[in-house]
Amino acid sequence: MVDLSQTYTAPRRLAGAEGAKPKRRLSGNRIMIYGILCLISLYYILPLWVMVMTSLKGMPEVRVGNIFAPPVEVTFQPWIKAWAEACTGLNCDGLSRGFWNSVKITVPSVILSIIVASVNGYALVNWKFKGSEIFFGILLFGAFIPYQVMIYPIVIILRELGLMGDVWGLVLVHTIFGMPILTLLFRNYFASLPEELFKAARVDGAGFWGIFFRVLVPMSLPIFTVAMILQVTGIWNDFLFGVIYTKPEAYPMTVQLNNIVNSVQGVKEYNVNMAATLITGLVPLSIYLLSGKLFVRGIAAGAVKG
Amino acid sequence: ADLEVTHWWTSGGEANAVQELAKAFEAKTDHKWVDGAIAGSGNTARPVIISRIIGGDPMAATQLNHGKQAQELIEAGLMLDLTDIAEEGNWAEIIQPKSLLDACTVDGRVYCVPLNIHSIQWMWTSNAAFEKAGIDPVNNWEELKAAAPKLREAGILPLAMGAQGWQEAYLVHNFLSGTSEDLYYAVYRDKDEDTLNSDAVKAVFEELNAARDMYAGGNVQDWNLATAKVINGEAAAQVMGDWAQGEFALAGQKAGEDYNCLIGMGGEPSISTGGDAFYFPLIDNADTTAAQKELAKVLISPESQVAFNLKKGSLPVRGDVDLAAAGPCMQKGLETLAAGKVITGTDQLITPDAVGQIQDLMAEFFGSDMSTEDAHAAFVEIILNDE
Amino acid sequence: MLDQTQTALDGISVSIRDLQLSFGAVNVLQDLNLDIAKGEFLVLLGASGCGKSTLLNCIAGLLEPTGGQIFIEGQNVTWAEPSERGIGMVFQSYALYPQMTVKGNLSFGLKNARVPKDEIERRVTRAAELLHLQPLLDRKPAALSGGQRQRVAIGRALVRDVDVFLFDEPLSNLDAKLRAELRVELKRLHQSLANTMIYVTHDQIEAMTLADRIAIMRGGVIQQLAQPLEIYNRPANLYVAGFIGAPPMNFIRGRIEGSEFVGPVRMPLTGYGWSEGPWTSGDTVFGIRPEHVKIGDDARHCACQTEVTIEVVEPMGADTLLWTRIGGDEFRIRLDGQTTIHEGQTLPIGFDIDCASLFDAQSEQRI
Amino acid sequence: MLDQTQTALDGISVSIRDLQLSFGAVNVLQDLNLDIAKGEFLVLLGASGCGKSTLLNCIAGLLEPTGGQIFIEGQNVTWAEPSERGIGMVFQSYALYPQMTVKGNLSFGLKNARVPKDEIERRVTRAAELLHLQPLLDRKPAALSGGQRQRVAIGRALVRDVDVFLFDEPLSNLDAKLRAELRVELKRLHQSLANTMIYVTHDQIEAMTLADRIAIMRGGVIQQLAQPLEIYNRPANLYVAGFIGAPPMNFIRGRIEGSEFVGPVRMPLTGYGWSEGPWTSGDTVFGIRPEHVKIGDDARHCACQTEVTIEVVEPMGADTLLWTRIGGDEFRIRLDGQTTIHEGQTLPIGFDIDCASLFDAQSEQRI
Amino acid sequence: MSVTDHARAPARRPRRLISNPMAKIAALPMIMTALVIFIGCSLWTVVHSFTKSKLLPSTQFVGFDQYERLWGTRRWLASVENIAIYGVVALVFSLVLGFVIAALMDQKVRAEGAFRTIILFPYSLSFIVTGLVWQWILNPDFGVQGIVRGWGWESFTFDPLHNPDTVLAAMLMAGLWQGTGLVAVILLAALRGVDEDIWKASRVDGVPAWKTYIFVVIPILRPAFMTATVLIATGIVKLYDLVVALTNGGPGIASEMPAKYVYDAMFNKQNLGQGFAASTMMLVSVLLILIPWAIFEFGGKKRG
Ligand SMILES: Nc1ncnc2c1ncn2[C@@H]1O[C@H](COP(=O)(O)OP(=O)(O)OP(=O)(O)O)[C@@H](O)[C@H]1O
Ligand SMILES: Nc1ncnc2c1ncn2[C@@H]1O[C@H](COP(=O)(O)OP(=O)(O)OP(=O)(O)O)[C@@H](O)[C@H]1O
Ligand SMILES: [Mg+2]
Ligand SMILES: [Mg+2]
Repeated sequence: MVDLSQTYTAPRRLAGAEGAKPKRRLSGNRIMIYGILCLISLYYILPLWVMVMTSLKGMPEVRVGNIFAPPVEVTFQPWIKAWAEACTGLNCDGLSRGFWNSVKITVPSVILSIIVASVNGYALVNWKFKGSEIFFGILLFGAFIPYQVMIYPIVIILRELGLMGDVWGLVLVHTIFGMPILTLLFRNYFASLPEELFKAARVDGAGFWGIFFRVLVPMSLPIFTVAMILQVTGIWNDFLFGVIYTKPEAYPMTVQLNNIVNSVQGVKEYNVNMAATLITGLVPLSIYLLSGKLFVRGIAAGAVKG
Repeated sequence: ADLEVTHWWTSGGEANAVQELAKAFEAKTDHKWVDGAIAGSGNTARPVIISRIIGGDPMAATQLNHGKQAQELIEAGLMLDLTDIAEEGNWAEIIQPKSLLDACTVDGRVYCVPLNIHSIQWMWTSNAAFEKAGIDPVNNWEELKAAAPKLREAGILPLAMGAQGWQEAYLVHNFLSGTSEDLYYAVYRDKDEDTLNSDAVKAVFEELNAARDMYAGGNVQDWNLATAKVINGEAAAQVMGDWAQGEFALAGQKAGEDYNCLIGMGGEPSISTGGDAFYFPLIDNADTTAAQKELAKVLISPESQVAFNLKKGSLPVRGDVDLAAAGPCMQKGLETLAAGKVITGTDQLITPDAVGQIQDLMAEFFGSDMSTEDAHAAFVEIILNDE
Repeated sequence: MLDQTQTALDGISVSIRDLQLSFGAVNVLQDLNLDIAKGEFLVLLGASGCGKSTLLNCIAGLLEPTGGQIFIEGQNVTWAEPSERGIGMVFQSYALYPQMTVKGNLSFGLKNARVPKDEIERRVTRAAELLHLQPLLDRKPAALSGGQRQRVAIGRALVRDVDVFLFDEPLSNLDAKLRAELRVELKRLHQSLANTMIYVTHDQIEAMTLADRIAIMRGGVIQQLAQPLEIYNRPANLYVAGFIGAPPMNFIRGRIEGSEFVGPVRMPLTGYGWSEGPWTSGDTVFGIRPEHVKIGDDARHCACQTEVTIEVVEPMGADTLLWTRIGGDEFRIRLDGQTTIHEGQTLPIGFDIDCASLFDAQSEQRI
Repeated sequence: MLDQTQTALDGISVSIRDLQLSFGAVNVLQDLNLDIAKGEFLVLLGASGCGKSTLLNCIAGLLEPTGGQIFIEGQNVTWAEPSERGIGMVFQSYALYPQMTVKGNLSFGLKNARVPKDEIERRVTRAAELLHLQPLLDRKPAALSGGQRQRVAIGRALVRDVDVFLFDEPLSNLDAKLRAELRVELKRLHQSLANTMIYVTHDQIEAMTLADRIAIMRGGVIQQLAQPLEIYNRPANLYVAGFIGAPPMNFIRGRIEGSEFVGPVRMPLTGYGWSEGPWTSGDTVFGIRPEHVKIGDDARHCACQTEVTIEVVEPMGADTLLWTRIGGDEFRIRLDGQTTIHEGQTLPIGFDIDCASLFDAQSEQRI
Repeated sequence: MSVTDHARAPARRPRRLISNPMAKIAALPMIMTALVIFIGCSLWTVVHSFTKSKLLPSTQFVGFDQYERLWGTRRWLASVENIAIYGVVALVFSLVLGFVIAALMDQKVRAEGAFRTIILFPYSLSFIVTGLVWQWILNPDFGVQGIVRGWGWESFTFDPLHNPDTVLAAMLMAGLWQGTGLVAVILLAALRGVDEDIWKASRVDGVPAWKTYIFVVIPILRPAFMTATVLIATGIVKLYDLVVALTNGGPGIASEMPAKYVYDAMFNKQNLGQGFAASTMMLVSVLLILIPWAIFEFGGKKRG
């Protein structure tokens, strides 16, 4: 045992033993990390670069030039053409019509599917009833069923409901197919909220909907953001359902895009195609860019606890 | 009323042709043509068309290849019966060849309007390409085969084609019918096993093999992009239906001067009379039904027939129209038709299932180094299993 | 019927009859009976997982019992909704609604009950005054300290003018100092409100200082229900004896032979306050609290004396804990203040019968 | 060169010189000096956020200091890798590798150091014996109790045969009873291993009972470094005085006038153990611990006497806490055992100068 | 007095059926979807796979004929092989690449937000768009090959889209581009949740970072890997749009996928029965993978 009455006082600075602070050993490491990250970023960003550059070139330049090179002469003609002039059959109004159709389809689909899925998740977590987990299991399993399996029966169901070709039919389809993953997200998120909050609200006399709308929803912004982003991109980008369950005057933008891209007249107008592609992707893309942080937060809250 | 019309005519020449129909319809009636083009090809459009008809929300009129495609829809009572119009317009008389109307007829009732006659037995060649290679334009498949090495040397693709099964399958049909009508019928109509295993059919597959070599390096998907290569002189030839002519016309090229069209690959000059027809799904609305019938009348009218077919590069379905304005290629077709050298199209002889399988087979054959023996064996199997 | 119940429940605020609750095959509560008087402060104390929260949740109506009945203020509320029972509840995590202001939190329940606006205003103001929350009314919970949150949680029950307050470990998320302060505040609050309070904790200091009566639970069964000092001084069984008191009671295993306890030490039993008639034989556990052990000179007057070697000395400032062994079992001695006793030292110790407890070794019950 | 260092550090295990650490603009540690003797058990005690963990992490090499030097066993390790410093560390959350068995956890570090297999086996067996882990070797951490996990975490340091053990609040995730037991076990372990141990906690009972010396930190500065009872009895300043002791020391604000403290009470200072010469005037804070306040008859002999009205009585079994006020400030009195004093009662109390502390009201330092 | 009106609560347990009625009503869409769409439609499809349905569903049962034909079809066999290869490689690559990216981004890098946006943005684009862009980049005449040749390296060949041996690699390139970002973000979020003390402990133990990742951290991230796997796997099973947009199954049938086979059989070949048989096979294979996994994952929990 050490004698503690003594206080230890060694010389304040020990010359020599100091040893200079080594150069930051990690700097090499850092360079490698940033190097690799930049390389990876290149892989991700290059296609976007190509799209943007090509869409700003005129056709002659596209044909002779390097796809990675920036345009010698910037032209917005391809954008104008893609938006307003490109033809499919007799319709030469480009993507403009599809844009509004997409909006008309996406907005109600996103809203309805999120409402349904969030209520599902809420019921699954806070109001468990006999068999609720089984239904959820089936639902999750449904996420793996190839759409093709269900295209045909759904045609029949929609026919019986009189919704075939109606925007609401498509909304219904999107709600159904968005349900598994969204319900999973909401369920995980609500399960991560303290149960005591739910109990407190019950003691306070809030009912099923009162608790949901006034207590849980206001504190679930991140997960609603994630759901919103997933659904907006998913529905906006949908092609298969859009083409099968609607009619030409209601075709969403992706169908229009596919039409423009495939309506080849003489040569493929890559610049117009790229512009059309960019325009189509603009909505989901900007939503991602605007709400990226919330998205990541929501993912962390809802998805990680599988 | 507004009539929604779906079709998959979206390439340049095709779109111009449809425009004629729409113009005529809107000029002659008070109805409106709402265009519902679906780009891609029939393969993209058909599922949409069929599911909408089945789903109870049909368009008012739609393009379909007549033949077995629509039969079940008709049997299910989903299609409008056009018999009264047909009788009124005396279609039985005016539609030439008669087989076209037969294809629209189920149990004696008429359900579709044949719009044009398409033949697929054409080979299109580029004079500029041969000039570049320093050789004379070829007159048939054999000569093209012989010229291939020289063309390659000059950096010219001997045979252009879109890498899609349906285009590649034309080669099989054309080699068969190009060999002889009998062989063609023995294979597709009679499904005769001996014939299928005969040397004649095997030879067809050797030709396919040659075609595969000549087309290596093509790298396009769409038929009209392949046609564009021929137009530009980058490729020497393309085997494609008569609609390719529309693309040449659109590019301002003249048959004989800039390009040549060879029926039956330069061999037996028989043409099939497949083609497009319009069907009118049954819609429970008297106005629409009336409008549908008016559209049917417009489609078969001589003016529309001429205008449409000139633009599209196909042959009219009426024998009684004046096609003075038709180019040399169309004239060639008309002559062949007049000479009665007409064969029934594959669509009418075998099921869509078999057609699709042949397309798959060709896609595989042209997209890989599958041996001719394997391809032949697979072909025989498909035909024999078809009902 | 009702009248009869009413009479039987006179003066009783919460009455629990034969309550059973099982999660699947697991019986968490078993035939539990408990009557709580009006205005009483009852603490449910027990180790983690003993079913305290489960019982509280049953009373609150947040869990449906498998069997039995619950009466609150004379009403059978066994199947009533939580909000209809006249109870308010304060949770361990406070469970404040994070997106609402303090005011919003306080008035949420009233709005749900469609109380008129000015009445809400009046009650919120009163509760805020009582709990010193006036300056905080417009803040959100995230901007409050732990103690303030706790007060808001109490206020939420307060505004609803409930008969019974339920607390589920409301202090266990706080640090020791704040806990001590809020404990005192809670006690003052109870004195001024005079509501019935049922309070769950596993902290015995809280239980001892707050409770009018403590119910000690184990495995869903109430082991002893009595006033705090009664439990401390006369624990009903070995479990309670070991559970209450820190450091815990020392146990010495032995037998009663005649009027003497015989084990590693001998102890005459004259003067012991028997719970169950005087025993004269049988395996027995002798229990003595660490603070009742005397050392050195003080030990000389004790009825039982022995010598021990100190193994560990833990000086804690205000008092000192000595660790030693008697008959192989650990034995703790608590001394007031500071001492010079060091590890390894041998000491005479002693203790008297009047502050000891005896337990039957088989049934573990106090004898 | 080396020799010189060696001599200067003789008998010293860990030496910290002018250590500085800042996160961006925030200085967390400021010119900190600390020497720890071989075999010493040093506890770093302080409120949350005072920089205890930061200091420990610097010693471990998990944080790079902004300035200063760290020596372990005579070697300058300021820039050495954690694994090269001869230290082992036990974390609050234990940080066991969840998917490895106990054995895997113990041997993972050794395998990485390419220790031969039989040597690993030997060391793991020894550590397992020492820590009573033998029956658990094949379990995964999830299947262990809190105490067992803690032992595995210690074992992980043990097998590496290190000179210095670093503990970062290793007991704070455990319940009170287990904490008390493991505290004693840790103390025994230290006695048998005789390694240097540096132990971070904010629990003063732990600090008092375990430490050879305690360093009390506040805002990255060591306030007092001394043996536990020295800190308890002669706190160096107001902060330390209020921090150590539960319930905390009572403070009475006043002035020194001549040889007397004058405030709400008067107190002659004769006999006070001055730290800084006897003062005869100035604003002063008088401090007295709750257990040093005498009541009733005992108070009569005290140098300072007054009367108070008891506001709250908290009986805790072994002792009782009385809450009252002197000069408007809260004043706590701790009594041993149980009492019949009730709320509202007025009592005479008194205390003596020999157990009191005086602080300069400006500098807050002990005088 | 108490405001809360003490309702005369029933002395008896209320009927079970009406407890939580609102919850059950609210869950009705989910129940309907589960029963009618996922179970009902799947069953309908399975039943009709035993019929001779052509353009319209019929009830003319033909036993296992459709299956015999299916498994005798080269294109189907090729599709199955393709999806197996693509699926396994895509899964492994997504997880590995996603994890590497996540791990790199977890090194307290600057501009993390920018990197995250860059890797995540392709996820917002549809497969149709993805297919187009990559078709364009991989186009031998205009794309990478053309450019390198333009630099003077004439023999440079990079034409994966038109080579049956490499077309799947091209698809992977596009597929990974689109989907890895999400995996990386999920794993990054999970990495952030790992107890920091674990890292410290392993440093004190002298374990190099890469070993800590492999032996300690990855096992901890299991749930996140599970979520990511579910997301990737659902995408792979349904892989259709990308094939159509990028290769349309070509060259030849080198990049055909089961979902496309189903689609073509049902709508182009007008052989619904065949399409149903193929989709039933997809269903069965999903079941074969999912059920053992579900038993392993959830069966154990109940017992434990
Ligand atoms: N929903 C549930 N399903 C199954 N068992 C449960 C459930 N809730 C609680 N239990 C079990 O019931 C027992 C009692 O739990 P309870 O929460 O009442 O304990 P507690 O005394 O409040 O403990 P703590 O002090 O840890 O809060 C525990 O063993 C617990 O595992
Ligand atoms: N990585 C960091 N970046 C910025 N500030 C930090 C960081 N880590 C710690 N701090 C700050 O340094 C101060 C000391 O932190 P430290 O963790 O050492 O406190 P502590 O005494 O261990 O507290 P506790 O008892 O809560 O563990 C705190 O104010 C904290 O906010
Ligand atoms: Mg509890
Ligand atoms: Mg800390």
